[in-house]
Amino acid sequence: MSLLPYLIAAWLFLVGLYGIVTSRNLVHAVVCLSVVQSSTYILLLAIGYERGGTAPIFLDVPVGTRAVDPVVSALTLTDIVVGATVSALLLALAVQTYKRHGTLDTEEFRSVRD
Amino acid sequence: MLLVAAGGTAVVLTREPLNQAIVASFYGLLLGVMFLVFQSPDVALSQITVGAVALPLMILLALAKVRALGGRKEDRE
Amino acid sequence: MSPSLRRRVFLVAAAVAGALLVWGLSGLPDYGIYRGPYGDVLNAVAVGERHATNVVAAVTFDYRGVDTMGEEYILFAAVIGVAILLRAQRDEREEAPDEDAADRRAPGTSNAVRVLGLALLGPVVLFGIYVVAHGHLSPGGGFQGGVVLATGALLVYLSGEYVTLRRVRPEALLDLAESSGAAGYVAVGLLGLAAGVTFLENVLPLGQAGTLLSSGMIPLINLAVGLEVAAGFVLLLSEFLEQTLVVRRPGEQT
Amino acid sequence: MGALPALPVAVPLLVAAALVGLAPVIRHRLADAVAVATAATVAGLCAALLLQAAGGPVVYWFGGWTPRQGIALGVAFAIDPVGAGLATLAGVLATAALVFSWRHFEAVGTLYHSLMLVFLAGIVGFCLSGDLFNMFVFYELLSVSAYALAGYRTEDPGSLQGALNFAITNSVGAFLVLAGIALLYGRSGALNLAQLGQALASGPADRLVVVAFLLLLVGFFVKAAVVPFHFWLADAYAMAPTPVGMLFAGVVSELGLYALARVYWTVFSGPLAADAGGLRAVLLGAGVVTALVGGVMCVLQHHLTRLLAYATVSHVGLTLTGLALLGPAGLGGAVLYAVADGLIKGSLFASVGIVQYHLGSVDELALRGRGRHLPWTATLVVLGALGLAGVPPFGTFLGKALMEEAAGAAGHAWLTALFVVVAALTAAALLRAAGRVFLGLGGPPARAVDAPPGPAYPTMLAPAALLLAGALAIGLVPGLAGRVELAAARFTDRPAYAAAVLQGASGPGGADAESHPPGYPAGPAGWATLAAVLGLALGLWPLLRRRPSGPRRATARLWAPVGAALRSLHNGHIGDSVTWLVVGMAAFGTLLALVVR
Repeated sequence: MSLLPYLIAAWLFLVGLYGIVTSRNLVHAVVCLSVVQSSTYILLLAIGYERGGTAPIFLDVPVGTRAVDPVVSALTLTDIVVGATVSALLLALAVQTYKRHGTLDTEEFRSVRD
Repeated sequence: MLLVAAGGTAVVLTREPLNQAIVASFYGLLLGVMFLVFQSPDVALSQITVGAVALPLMILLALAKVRALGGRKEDRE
Repeated sequence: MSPSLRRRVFLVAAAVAGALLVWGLSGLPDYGIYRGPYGDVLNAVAVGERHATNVVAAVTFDYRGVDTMGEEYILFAAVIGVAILLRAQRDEREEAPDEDAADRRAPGTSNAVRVLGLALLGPVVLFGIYVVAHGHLSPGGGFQGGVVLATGALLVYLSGEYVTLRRVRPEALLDLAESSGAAGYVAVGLLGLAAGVTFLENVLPLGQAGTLLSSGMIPLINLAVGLEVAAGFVLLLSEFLEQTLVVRRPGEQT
Repeated sequence: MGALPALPVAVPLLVAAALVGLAPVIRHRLADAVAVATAATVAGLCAALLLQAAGGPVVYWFGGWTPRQGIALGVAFAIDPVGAGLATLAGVLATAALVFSWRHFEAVGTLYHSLMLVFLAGIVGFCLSGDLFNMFVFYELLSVSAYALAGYRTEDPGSLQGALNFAITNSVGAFLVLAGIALLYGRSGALNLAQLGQALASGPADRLVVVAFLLLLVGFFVKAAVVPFHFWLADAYAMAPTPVGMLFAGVVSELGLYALARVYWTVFSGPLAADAGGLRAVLLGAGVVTALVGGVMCVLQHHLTRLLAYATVSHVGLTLTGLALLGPAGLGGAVLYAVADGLIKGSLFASVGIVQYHLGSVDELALRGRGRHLPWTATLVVLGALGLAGVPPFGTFLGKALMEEAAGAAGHAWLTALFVVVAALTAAALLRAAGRVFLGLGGPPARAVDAPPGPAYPTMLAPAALLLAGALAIGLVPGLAGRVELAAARFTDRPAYAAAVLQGASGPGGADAESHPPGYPAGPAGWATLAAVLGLALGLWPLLRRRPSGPRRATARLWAPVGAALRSLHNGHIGDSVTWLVVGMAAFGTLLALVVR
């Protein structure tokens, strides 16, 4: 149990990559990329977690209460924004590619290239 | 937690993008819940708004766009 | 590489890479144990120093405020990028004769959905504003609130009022909102420079911890971020939406 | 010290936002002017920082959160001459690129300018930052802008495909970097580079350190396009609009190597010190393979920007070999070489952009003989080719001479041969192309296509010429080599860096670099000339022969399968790129695991 979240992160990382590698649809590949990214959220938050700690918000609990690491939360927040924006950009690229090629199939792109 | 791992795998293995968007939304929600377990409500909130709502929405819209384009092409032919 | 060869090569390589990853991860402290000093120090000092009860917000917007500034600009860049990438379609739409706008209405919207959507709009917008405004006190903040606000705009679309939205031509306004949010962040940072201290250093009174007007510049930055994120996400979504509507039109006419 | 360190990032970001917000009321030419002025301002600010940093590291804590008892609370910029130098290079290239775009294409409102400025701010922030996660944020900032810029020419399917491959492969690389950061954070609870270095220095190089180093190394190698992580590069660089290509080839590839060097010397040089020998071998191997693969691919190209893209890969390999020596002398040489090479690449991309604008194509076969009315452009391309070959007095020569010296001192004198071969290959490809396009050698001239005739516009020629002049100037500044070595010595001095960042100590820092004799060392100059002559011969030989003769046909038969295999590997498929990424990760990981301890 002590390493489980880390292992899940590693698993998601590789599964997402597998999805990208075997994907035949660009939109599918983009979503797989977001799975790869989600593994980094889990890794970060798991590292900052402290058993028995509360959320690092001292509105109802006094300062000094054992709390989990606020830094990883801040890092993950940034990470989530990055993920959403990269996905949006990739989807736009995919839509535009479809418009030019008439397909989202990655196998069919090669013929177009020089 | 294993549910999250299974969810991520399911997202990858759902090859049909439309279904995948829905599975991905569910996965985003699962992740949000997991972050609550990690005592990170801030992250959970943004994960749920982004991962479970905004991102799948963008995927659906992109797909709708692609479909519409395909439809138009067929119309012309 | 052929697909099957690629899959095989990948699986072999991924097995090795995965083994390496697990090998390295096992060097981490056990799950549930946090050893580092960074978070503990901040948890101990942030409320006292920053009068912000949400330490995550204090970290995001003050201690590591530069990261968040970069993050806002990542979103900013992505919004510009999507606008650039999808611009060709926009030209097309303008080439097309401007037929009666009613056709652009999203198809198949029942009155019930429309009423429900509009009825929900108020609470969603209020909630979004609440989340933005209380970021330094409780979970939430500019980013989360901004996304909530953006989904409010989506409700307008769902309820079939997209045409109304379009007719007022909000793009320039949204662009302005987005960029002033982004610029606002930098401007708040420059306040510090103007006051003779460092970039992003707090120069406002800290106020009473736990109240709405506390934590110095954090709520101000939150506001800028909220504005930027809300406008940014609306722009992102509407870039995709606009296209859907445009190209669906010929289909509907047949 | 004042506010100077924050400005080169804050100013372009503020202007970028203003340009978008005020788009409806800004005229196009005004946006051009504002963007150029901003980029020039950034270049000036960075140059000022460079001068300041030459006297000792400049540390700037954002928000005024100075460290307490050695624990960093906030984010710092820790500016040294190497980082400031690269930032200045980026500012100069961005200014040149924006001047070039004046005529080059119809920009979409002010969005293009805005995106370029955000891109520039990302690069500058990345170079100046002294915080690992902050580096990641700026890395993403520059990457996201770069993806959009790479796909800018949406009417070209190749451009979109290149951008997609670029974005997906580089995003995976970025996640690897982030995972590496997470591992380090889990061990040390720190994100500041200096603090991380202190935390790790006390411990051994165990599996966590090795894997964290691996993740960062692979992530940064993806950005630098080291073989086998380079498959995305040609499509992205070659298909990007010219001004964007100038920045990509000029500075972005080098950033990956810069980041690796920065992270190695601030964080890992403590625990990995005992294993430096093995690490050196691994990095040298990667550099040599990259240089050769890039060089061969470069010769195989007929598409001019693609040719330049592979020349970039090849020269990243060369820079990596200098860095791989893991000493201040090699690093100094690599930095000098990278900066001079970046200026020349920017100039060459601009020249090719002129060809594309006036002749409507970048295929050297389709352009044969059609470039005769562009004498200035031709001169610039030939000079650029000589610069790439490292002929004195270009700055590339000085950089190479330093690297060769360091290699000789480290017992790797054979690297000189590699430098000659690679310089000859890339110069040959370029000279061959120049001979075809501008002199019409090797066959009848091609048919003209519809394109604006007449001499090249000064706003396009001037940036190319000035960048080239910059590369020359770097080679001519007296005493520069010594100063760069001093800067490199400081860069590699981990304890001094940590002291400066965490305690605010700014002593002279670092060992004194031995003074360099003025004038050019004769040996390296001879080698460089040999490389240039070889390049000229190799490049013009196929053009001057009417019919392939016996030995040539034999070599052609020998080489054809190799070339075909290399070409088919570089097919631009996204799945392939990602597969190679994982293969490379596994390979480097295995090597590192074997080498360390």
